[in-house]
Amino acid sequence: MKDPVLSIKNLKIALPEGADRDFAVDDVTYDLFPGEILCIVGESGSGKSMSANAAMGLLPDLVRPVGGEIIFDGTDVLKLSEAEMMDLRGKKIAMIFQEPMSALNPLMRVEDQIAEVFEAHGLLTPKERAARAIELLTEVGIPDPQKAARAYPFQLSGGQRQRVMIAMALALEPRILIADEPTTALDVTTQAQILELIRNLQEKHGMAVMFITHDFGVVAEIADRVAVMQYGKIVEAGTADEVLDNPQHEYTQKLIAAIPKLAAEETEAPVGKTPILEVEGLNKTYVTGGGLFFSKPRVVHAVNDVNLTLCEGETLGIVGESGSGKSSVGRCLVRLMQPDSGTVKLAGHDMAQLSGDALREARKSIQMIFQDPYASLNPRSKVGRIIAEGPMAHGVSKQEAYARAVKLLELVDLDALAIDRYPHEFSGGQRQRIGIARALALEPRVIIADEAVSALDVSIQAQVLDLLADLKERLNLALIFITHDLRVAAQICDRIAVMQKGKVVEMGPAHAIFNNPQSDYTRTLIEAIPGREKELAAAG
Amino acid sequence: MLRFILMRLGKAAIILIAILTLNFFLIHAAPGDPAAVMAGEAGAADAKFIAQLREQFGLDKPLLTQLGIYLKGVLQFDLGYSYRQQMPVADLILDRLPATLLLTMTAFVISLVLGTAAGVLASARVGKWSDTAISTLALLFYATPLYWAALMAVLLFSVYFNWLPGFGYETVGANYTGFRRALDIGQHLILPATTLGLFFMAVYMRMTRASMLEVSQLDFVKTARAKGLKSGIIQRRHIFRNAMLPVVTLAGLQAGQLVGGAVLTETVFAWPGIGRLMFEALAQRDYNLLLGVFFVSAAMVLVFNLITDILYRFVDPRIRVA
Amino acid sequence: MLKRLTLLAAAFMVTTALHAEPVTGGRANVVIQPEPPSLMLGLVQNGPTQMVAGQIYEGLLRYDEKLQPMPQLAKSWEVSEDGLTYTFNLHDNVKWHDGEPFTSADVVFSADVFLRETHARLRTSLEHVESITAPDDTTVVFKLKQPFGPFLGIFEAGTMPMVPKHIYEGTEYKSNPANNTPIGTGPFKFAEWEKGSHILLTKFEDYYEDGKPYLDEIYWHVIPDAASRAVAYETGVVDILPGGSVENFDVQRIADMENTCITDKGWEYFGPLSWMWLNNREGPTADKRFRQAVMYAMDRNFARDALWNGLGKVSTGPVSSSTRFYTDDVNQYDYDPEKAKALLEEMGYDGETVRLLPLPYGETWQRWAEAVKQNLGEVGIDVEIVSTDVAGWNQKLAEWDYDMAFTYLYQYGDPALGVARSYISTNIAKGSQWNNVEGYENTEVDDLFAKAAVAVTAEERQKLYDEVQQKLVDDVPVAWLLELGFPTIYRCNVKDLVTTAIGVNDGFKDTYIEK
Amino acid sequence: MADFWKRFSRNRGAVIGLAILAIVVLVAILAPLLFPQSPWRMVQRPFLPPFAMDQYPLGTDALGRNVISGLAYGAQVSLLVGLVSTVAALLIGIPIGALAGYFGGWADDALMRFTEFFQTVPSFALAIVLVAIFEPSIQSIIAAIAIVSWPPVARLVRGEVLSLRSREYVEAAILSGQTSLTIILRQVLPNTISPIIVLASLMVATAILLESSLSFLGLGDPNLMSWGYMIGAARTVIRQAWWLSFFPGVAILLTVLALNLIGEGLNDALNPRLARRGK
Repeated sequence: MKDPVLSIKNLKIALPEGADRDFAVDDVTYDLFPGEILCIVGESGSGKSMSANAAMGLLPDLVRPVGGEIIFDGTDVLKLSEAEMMDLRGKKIAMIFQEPMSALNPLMRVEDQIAEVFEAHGLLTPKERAARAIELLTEVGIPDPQKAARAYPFQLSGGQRQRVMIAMALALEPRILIADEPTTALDVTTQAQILELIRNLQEKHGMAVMFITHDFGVVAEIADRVAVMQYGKIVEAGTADEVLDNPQHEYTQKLIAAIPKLAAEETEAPVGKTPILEVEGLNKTYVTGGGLFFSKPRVVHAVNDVNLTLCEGETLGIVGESGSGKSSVGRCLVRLMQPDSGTVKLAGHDMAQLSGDALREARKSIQMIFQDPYASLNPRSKVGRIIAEGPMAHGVSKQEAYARAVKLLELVDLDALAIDRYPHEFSGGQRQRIGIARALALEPRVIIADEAVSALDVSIQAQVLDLLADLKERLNLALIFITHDLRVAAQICDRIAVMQKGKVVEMGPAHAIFNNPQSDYTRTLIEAIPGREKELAAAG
Repeated sequence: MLRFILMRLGKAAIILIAILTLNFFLIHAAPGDPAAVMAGEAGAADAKFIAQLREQFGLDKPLLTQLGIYLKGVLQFDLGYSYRQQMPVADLILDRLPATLLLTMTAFVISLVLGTAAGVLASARVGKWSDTAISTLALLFYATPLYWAALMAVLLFSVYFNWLPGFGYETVGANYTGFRRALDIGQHLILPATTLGLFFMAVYMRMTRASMLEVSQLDFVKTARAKGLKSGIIQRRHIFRNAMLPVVTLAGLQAGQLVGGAVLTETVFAWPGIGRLMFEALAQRDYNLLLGVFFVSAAMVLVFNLITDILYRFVDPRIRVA
Repeated sequence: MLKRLTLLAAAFMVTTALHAEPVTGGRANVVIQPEPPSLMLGLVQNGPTQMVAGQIYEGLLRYDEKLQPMPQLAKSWEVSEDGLTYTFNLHDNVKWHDGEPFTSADVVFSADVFLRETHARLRTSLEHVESITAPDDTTVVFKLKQPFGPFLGIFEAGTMPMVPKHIYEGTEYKSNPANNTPIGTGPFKFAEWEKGSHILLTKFEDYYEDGKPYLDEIYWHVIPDAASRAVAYETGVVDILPGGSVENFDVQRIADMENTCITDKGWEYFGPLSWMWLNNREGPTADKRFRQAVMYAMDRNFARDALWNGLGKVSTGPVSSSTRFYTDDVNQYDYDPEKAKALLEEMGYDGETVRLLPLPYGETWQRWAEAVKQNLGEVGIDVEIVSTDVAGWNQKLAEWDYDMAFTYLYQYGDPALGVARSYISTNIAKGSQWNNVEGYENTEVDDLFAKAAVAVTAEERQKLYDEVQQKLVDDVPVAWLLELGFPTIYRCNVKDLVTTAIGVNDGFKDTYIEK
Repeated sequence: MADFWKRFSRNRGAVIGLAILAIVVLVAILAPLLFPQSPWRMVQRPFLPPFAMDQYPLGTDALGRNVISGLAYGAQVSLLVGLVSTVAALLIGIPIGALAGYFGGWADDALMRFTEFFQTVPSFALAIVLVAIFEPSIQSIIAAIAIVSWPPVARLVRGEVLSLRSREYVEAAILSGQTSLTIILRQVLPNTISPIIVLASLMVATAILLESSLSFLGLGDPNLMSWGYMIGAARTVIRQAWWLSFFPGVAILLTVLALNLIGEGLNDALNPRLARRGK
């Protein structure tokens, strides 16, 4: 075995006072070898990106290393002066970040930002820098590199921006590339492309890559070796195959088990069941710009002639990438958004054109669960009131509404005492349960879950999905489940509608969609699911 | 770009007319009219004399007719005639405008340059004594009544030390010309411009400091550091430019408001500007003149807003292209 | 036949010549405050306009400090014995600033045509005039309908300025562009006016009095701020501060400076008298006892000392002591709060709030209102100060919307010109603040004023005016305050600055600066 | 609440500010007890310098009135005008901002044009015109200050409401059948309260400055002793009596400073996320 290019030994990083624990990283030791991709994997708050940031000398202000060492090139980088660190950064160790939106300076052209890397290390003439920038952009596979070089970041898509970041990182042929959740903010197809790019570049340049992620699917796609972190400690490390196929630590096992499996079960077709919700010819266009002073408006067809049917007791998944219009459909159904045309028949009555009291009444039967567990509960209301407000608005007495709230809390496995507490006293998963309780308070027949588990860590996600499935069964609900995550869709949905650019490109039973996709787009989507190949291989 | 400017000018014209209309009604709601004031000044007057003046000034017509006549004039770039001062309003304003612009623009530049410089300095030394000193000074400037600062400055620098002239636009009767005159005006300018600039200097300082610190937490700064850039370059190229965006917005607002807001300074320093003119016109119900001053100062606001927007488009590519 | 009274004025030339030989040349730096709206004295007669334009335009006469007429454009004049015909003989070598000759036709045009239209105050006096004629180029004859005692008092520049007929005849006076470059016959001509900064007048070389004026130019500094004006004097930027230029609080300090002279002369013609209008129509002020109580409650000596720097005099009644036919043989209202309280008790004053309108002319007046409010408060009168600007103040007075209101008025040398107007009941009319604003009605007083105006001899007039003063002081239609002293402050080497009853308003003709 | 105090008191400046303000408030309340005589009463010779007589530690003014008594009564006026005009500005600004932000569309357009319009009129000049026209009195001053200072409130509230209205809990409230009014009052506005409080504390400071500026120009309520009036009245005699303008100026400076410090403290305490960023 070769000598490690980076060696982290007994690293301890202290958090500022008042944090939930004393050390972000507690006695962590691992090596990074040349030419390998090491994945550091963990849930949010596990401290997975701290050691990498420490190696770059880029820790947040109040967070500082208090013990151990990080050996690079035979020296402890923790002991380097700022000037020496500057020489190291970008030249020997480069880094890319999670948010391609904010990681580029919005006011500078792409080529200037790339050229800066050479400038920082006093290399090349300005002209050569510009030429190199084009070469790099070409290498990372940006279409029309000349044009991209002249562009400002906001003119590029998320994937392109991440490619620009990679180009910058590659500029000086660093020995180590640190990738801190580089694909988390990207759509699944884009993610697949970026992962492939990183893999290819790593092979071509023989770099060592430290890849930080929370997603085991991604790990399966890219990792040579894996280190799993929990609460600032490495609980398990090994080759990708060892860890994924045969996890030793209980926590790793739990995490892997929580990943929704791709194999959708074959369910009975909803024949004979009565449709509860019928959507026909739904259209919605956005007009942006314009207004009082006659600027030219821009029209986006967010929902383009969508037809759906939802039967009692059924779960319909709507999947698609960002901008596909899947959320717009959901919002049109509950009339948080006014559709331009089309009918939304709820138990036979069209509610697309209702307004005022009639709409309020109709909405009782169709409720929604939201994505963000932090933004979906009013921080200034107690949980009891949050749940009871709906019934009270429909004339239920306060006493009765609160009594029902207590019952609902129990239904979602929360303590009844919760009614007197504020949302901020609960964790993300608990908050999502409160959100579910609120949706149930009006005794709806249809629930629309809009990315309801996307913001949750994978272990919590599994619990919430179980709860939803359970409630659906017990209360005979029909569920529309909107998600970008095909694994989740596969696990929970009976039928799936795939959306692209406002249109439903394919709809059918879940197993049929996964096993025998009819449209090219669906196929691309499914193939892009990280870890799919490995899973298929494992399945046999 | 041209289309954008034209559109903004059209919008500005509508706002201007609205402002004129509002002020027209406001000023006519006030007790007394210029005829009575002028009759009063003549030392004696009878009702017939006043009626004669009113007829002459067109004040006997219905209010809406008067408004119509006035606005029609304005649309033809005629701001009317000041009967009180026996001069066309435009001439009166143009007489005074240069002094006001000189004062306010100097104050503006002083406050912007010193304020942002101090803000950058403070942000670079967060928590150190120089940051504390600058921040404290900014707080003091922020809380000091402008006119009081002006008075104290006169007392100290003009009366006590006798370093700088304490009033006026230039040495009266000295009849300097050329460079000597510019120097003289410059000396007269120092105290009023500085005191007028104090408050906004504080605002810029605080805003720049906060904005610099905020931007320095953003991801792209981390990217820049990861490239191995020197912190000086990061400060200048990455943080400062982005941090200036809100400052530019504020500066545009301030520059516009300064013209109408210099009344106090002009009062204390006997500066022959628009602010004084407005105050006098108001007390004498010199309707056309007052409306004219409002027209000009509101136009200033709109012009500076437009300049800001254009500048902003220049600085921020997101707005330029979108 | 007419017996001619000829008043030759050569004697006055002698008095001014008593000083050392005048020095020719130099510039007078004078403060002007506020900036005049216009310099066309025929159209605008407010204080600042008259002060500057009084050097540009001239009247037929000037007046000495005893209010005796002196020659100006008229070198001599005669009055017929019946007091109905006034004949003026003009200088024959007078030129307008544009070189045109000045003739009797200009006088007739000015008095009979131009000023009758534009000059509200003069117009009233001219109602006594039957005809104005010009028998030849240097003679003008005014014929009156009936005798009018003060008639010889209306010929100074501010009251009857001579305007050039060749420029104004047949034009729209107010919008004549020549208004911006005034043309007069005075010792100085208009040179330059930078608004907000200064007005420059230069010597008129063709002036008809040989050797005059002595100064090369007068530079009027517009400094719209009292404190700054004081600084301007201290730093030597200006040499002359006409009355009212600096706040009264500053007068003493400046007067104490080296080479600084101060005089309160030069206001005799105006005889500025301050008082509070008391609304005689309604409220507590309708009660004579209340008005008397106000007189007793006010510490006018304190006001004079604290606010007017000890200058001026506590007024005894409606006529200023410098005005003709003044008498002090009237009831005296000394500061006596107890007496005031007693009067208030007698009338049964119930503490009703009275509104007090200060004069919006600056700090001194504001302070004065505050002091009066405090004085009245101490005898139990509840005063609320209503503050307003010049226009609002005019309006409120003209509409009688006040209880008490500060003011000061000029007397123009004669009770018939400047006093009667405020007390006679025929002068009660809304819409003006220059008439009987207080609403005082007393037929006896009306009669006395009417008789006194047309009485031919001075003795006769004195008797009638004594009587009317006594009656008015008893009734207190308004609360007289002070005869105001507006001190002119100047460098002592500026000589002969104040030589007439209107002081600097027409004084620069004689002024010279000693080196 | 305890948490609030902890965070507030961590800002040393804020605590100092609170102490200064407490003194000012106390003096204002106790003024009639400390100085039973009217501040307008002429008690000594004019222009008595400070520290010359124990009874009149800050001297007397041009009419021989007790300066320190004037300062005490002036505190009442400053605080009253500051508070009431701010409340009035909030009462105008919050509904306009809330309606514009919540309903969007043409209502937003119209209301924001209206707001923009008021921001385009030079505000101090407008205040002067308003006070002059309605004649200086405490009511007209408060009204004028409120009229020129509500636009920032409206913009702030609109911005907050705009971001809150797309918050998921607001959408949940819509789905649960609550009326717009209920949603605005119960879901949206309570969550804008922190920035509003911070802004309000700064507005009180600005209002005090505005009132003093108006009084300085002679547009104060002539029956109330205020700090700006004292400075304005002293301006012409500044050379012989510096103390007449000096002390009231210091009083304004300290009060406004105190309010600003408190505003910062409130910001730290109420918006901890923002505060941390600024540190």
